[in-house]
Amino acid sequence: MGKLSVNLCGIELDNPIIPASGTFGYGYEYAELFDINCLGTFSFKGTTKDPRFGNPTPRIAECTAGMINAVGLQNPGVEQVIQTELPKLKSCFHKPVMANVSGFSVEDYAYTCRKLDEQEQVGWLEVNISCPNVHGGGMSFGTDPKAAAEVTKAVKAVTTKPVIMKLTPNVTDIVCIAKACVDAGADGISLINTMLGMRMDLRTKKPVIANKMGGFSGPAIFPVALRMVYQVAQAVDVPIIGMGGVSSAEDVLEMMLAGATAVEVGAANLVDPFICPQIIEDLPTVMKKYNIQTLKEIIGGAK
Amino acid sequence: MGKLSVNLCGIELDNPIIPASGTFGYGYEYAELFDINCLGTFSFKGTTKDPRFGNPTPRIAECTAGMINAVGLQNPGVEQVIQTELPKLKSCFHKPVMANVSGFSVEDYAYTCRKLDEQEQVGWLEVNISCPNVHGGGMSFGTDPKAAAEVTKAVKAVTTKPVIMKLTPNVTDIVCIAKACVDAGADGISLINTMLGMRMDLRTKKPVIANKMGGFSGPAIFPVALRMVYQVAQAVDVPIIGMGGVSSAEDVLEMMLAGATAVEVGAANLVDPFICPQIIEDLPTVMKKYNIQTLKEIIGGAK
Amino acid sequence: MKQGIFEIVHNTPLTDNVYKMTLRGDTSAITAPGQFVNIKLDGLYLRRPISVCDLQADLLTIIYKVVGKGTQQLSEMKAGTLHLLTGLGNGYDLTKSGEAPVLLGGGVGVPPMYLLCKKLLEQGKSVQVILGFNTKNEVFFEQEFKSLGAQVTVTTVDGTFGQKGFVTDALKSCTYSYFYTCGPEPMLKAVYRAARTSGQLSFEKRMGCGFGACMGCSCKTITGYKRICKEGPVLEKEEILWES
Amino acid sequence: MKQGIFEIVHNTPLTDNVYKMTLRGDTSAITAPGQFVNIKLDGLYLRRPISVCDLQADLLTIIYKVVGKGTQQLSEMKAGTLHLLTGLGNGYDLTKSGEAPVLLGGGVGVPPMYLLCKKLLEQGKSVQVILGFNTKNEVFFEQEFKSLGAQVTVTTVDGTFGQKGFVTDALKSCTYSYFYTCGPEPMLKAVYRAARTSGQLSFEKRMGCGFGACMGCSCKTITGYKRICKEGPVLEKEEILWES
Repeated sequence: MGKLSVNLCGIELDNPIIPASGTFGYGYEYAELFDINCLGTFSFKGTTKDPRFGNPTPRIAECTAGMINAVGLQNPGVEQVIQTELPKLKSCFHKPVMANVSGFSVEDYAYTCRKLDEQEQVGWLEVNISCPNVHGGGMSFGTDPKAAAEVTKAVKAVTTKPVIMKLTPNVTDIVCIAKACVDAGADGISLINTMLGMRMDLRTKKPVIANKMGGFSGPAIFPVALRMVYQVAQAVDVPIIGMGGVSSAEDVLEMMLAGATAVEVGAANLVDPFICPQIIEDLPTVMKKYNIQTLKEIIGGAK
Repeated sequence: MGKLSVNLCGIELDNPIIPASGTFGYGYEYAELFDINCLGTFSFKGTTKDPRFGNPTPRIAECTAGMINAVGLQNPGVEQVIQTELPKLKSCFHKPVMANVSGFSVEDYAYTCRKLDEQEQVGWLEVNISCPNVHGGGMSFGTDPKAAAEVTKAVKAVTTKPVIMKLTPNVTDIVCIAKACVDAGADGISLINTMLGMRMDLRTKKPVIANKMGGFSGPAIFPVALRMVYQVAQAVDVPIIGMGGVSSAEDVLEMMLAGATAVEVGAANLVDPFICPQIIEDLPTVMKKYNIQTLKEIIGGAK
Repeated sequence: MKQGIFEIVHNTPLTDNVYKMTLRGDTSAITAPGQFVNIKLDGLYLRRPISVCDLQADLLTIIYKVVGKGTQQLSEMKAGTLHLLTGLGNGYDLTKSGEAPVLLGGGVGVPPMYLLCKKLLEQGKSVQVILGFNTKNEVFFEQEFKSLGAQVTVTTVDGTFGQKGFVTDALKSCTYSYFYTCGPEPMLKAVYRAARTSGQLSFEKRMGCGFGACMGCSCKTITGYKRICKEGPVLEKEEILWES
Repeated sequence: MKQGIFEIVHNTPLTDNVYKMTLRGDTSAITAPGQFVNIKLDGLYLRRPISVCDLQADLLTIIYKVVGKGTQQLSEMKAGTLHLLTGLGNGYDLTKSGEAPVLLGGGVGVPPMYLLCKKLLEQGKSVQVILGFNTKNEVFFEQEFKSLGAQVTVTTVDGTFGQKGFVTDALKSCTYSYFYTCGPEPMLKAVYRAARTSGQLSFEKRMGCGFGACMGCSCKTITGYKRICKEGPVLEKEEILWES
């Protein structure tokens, strides 16, 4: 157990650095660049019951210190992921991987999570409840404590591995959503997902993104993410994965002080594919600078 | 009527540029730097019924592309503002000014707005409902449609001038709050106020801000602000003042395309006190670049 | 793909808003014409993808048009270093060219044709090049292609230089074994329709990462979903599905 | 207050982490010792406030300690220009000095004492200066004060240089008409308690704008609420209310 190691829902991680879902594919694009086994783990591309192409393009807009994406959960569907992606991944990643699951109905979530729970490569299920609930007027599951709890219960009922609910920040009261999930049996909470954002194209006088709005991520959202991680950490007793604009070892330490047990790195991977190994390399030096012996000791340290 | 002029709730502005409350004091600090009559108008320091010192220091934290402040509505109270600040302002600003009002009870809001409504220098009342409702468990008025409507009604009942409700972005559904205000008689909506954010000090292992959390503003929040302005513009028929990270003439155009009739500039004033005159000077050139003849014509142009 | 720091050797305008920049660094990851590099610029979050125009040992040449903040900033850099991701995208497949391929480049679609032309000539092919521009003062690189030894036709929409019309007009009077093209989508579509042989087309899309991780630039093809930055930017004529 | 572009003339270390930077530009807004400038740095949102150390015609000297990103970045600038807001804060009031004022500077509180010392000497005052540091390798500017013609005492907490102890220890054996001081808050509090005369103290607080607009650096005083950046940073002994 090194000074970087943390324990995430019963599984020991060599370090708390986890590339976030949607920025790391199913791992092997990055495996061409570096040995991805240096990571704590990673959260693979958001997977749904059926294959999805996602939204029309343009799907990307640049912002100050961040970007907007409206990919729309493009993925080959859970069957393909199990038949093709996971075997490919096995060859380059030898640690438990985090399976990121999205759905458009409670049944979707349960079905996909059950399938992935059966895969021995999978260590955790990260359930993204930011998606619109087609049976709930398209309103996101993650904005309604009842819907969030429902998904949690349904997934817990059909799985054996730790279930981590991934929350959207686009809510009035993040704490009440987090509590609803934990009361419904969630083993962990990860936050924040992207913030709903928009940009206009002054040439066309239209939104840059074909879908008009999209998910805003990058260093710009870090202070909001940190605040929500702190608020949730004060309210629940399960491990928290902090994310939102994390781009440096310093950011990781702030997240952990706020209460995060592990930290996901998202948009930063897209700008610098080597950022995660870099952060892992930088952590000991930065810890030394701030007199931190082990990462475990600082989790939730800022009161 | 120049090509920059817009009409805000019945009052013609030479241009849509309005320094935001809390970043422009009561005007005269800036009047030492430039003729503030070049502005469309400005929204003066948030004023409350009683004098306030505000929060303990540190009140400021730096962020990537933005800052957090937890000033806590420091102001001399409405009586002092009327007796001292407004007369001082009269000597350097000859346009109707926007009176920004905060309160901690519906009665507070009504009292302060009534007093300021009587001042002939005041052109509009901008009512900041992001403050905690002391009779409502400290929850912000602006996060509850009922409370927001209550404040709006109470203020409208005792005033004659246009009432613009300033909304907090820290909500699940900004549209329902905006509608509640408009249904209750609001003459305009201004958004967004700051986002709740936080930073940690790695040296002290504590939050940077004495108050722990504070209001996050700056270019970082622009995409969220633009999205909310767009959403509200699709839903209500009253004029909208767009704000949140605006720092350039291009940002102003994006805000207006999204549906803003006028645009407030906040944090940018604190970094560059000459930014507002600069934007006003840049607008014609940037408009030309994008083939825009008059600003009026592009309001809500992006569908 | 490789990450590397490149030194700016020179950066000079070819027209009012088109610039040519030569960079020195590790170019070993660049394996085919039609690939692109992704450039990090101070103060901008996303990298800027720009296609490879020429390659000589450790010298990389790119040509870009000033269209926004990023390219504006790039055009103002006279010296210093840039962080690049190199060897991105599939690039053109030269093995299918046949003996007399035709290369059609439109506007900023011209640069990738240069390295392609060079490579094909090295293989002893007889290469015909058609370069399309809107008007005379936008024309660039005609001489460079000629000095390579290619047979060059320039078209301008307004007829102020070379042959009046579009690249497809020049294509009519041309016999060729295969085509390679790069340019704005309307031009690609026109070439796709006009071409009498098989060929390869290079597409442009707003990208996130540029190396296949974010799915920002996906498109549908007859052979399945493809990422313009990874399985593209070059697609075979036969697999293309036009969105509109 | 004025906004201006300043050229970096030189930027050299005085100790391991304390730097002296000289800038050339329009210094006309700087009217008193103890005022500060607010510096815009690329990639950082808020400006960095740094007190004025010396002024000669269009030459401005500042001394800063590397404590974070901003000062780190500043320390790495060898040339180029900086955007400054100048003439910020009230500065010291020289009219109250009396004939034999004492100046107490601690650490990075030393620099503003330099211009103050110079001005007081120009007025024919007999100036005593007490400079406090933690240890020998942190000591700077002793000679500079001496060359001005002041009577200088240096104290170090560990006694590795000059007199062992705090500036207040050196103050005991000193006769003075008035005091001026700048340094970390614990030192200011100690001086406040030890001083046998009236005087002025310069405070430091995390600022937003630095020119009185944002109320980020307010404090309570006996004479009312004050903004450290506007009615401060210099406060009179008699008006101070210690928060803790």
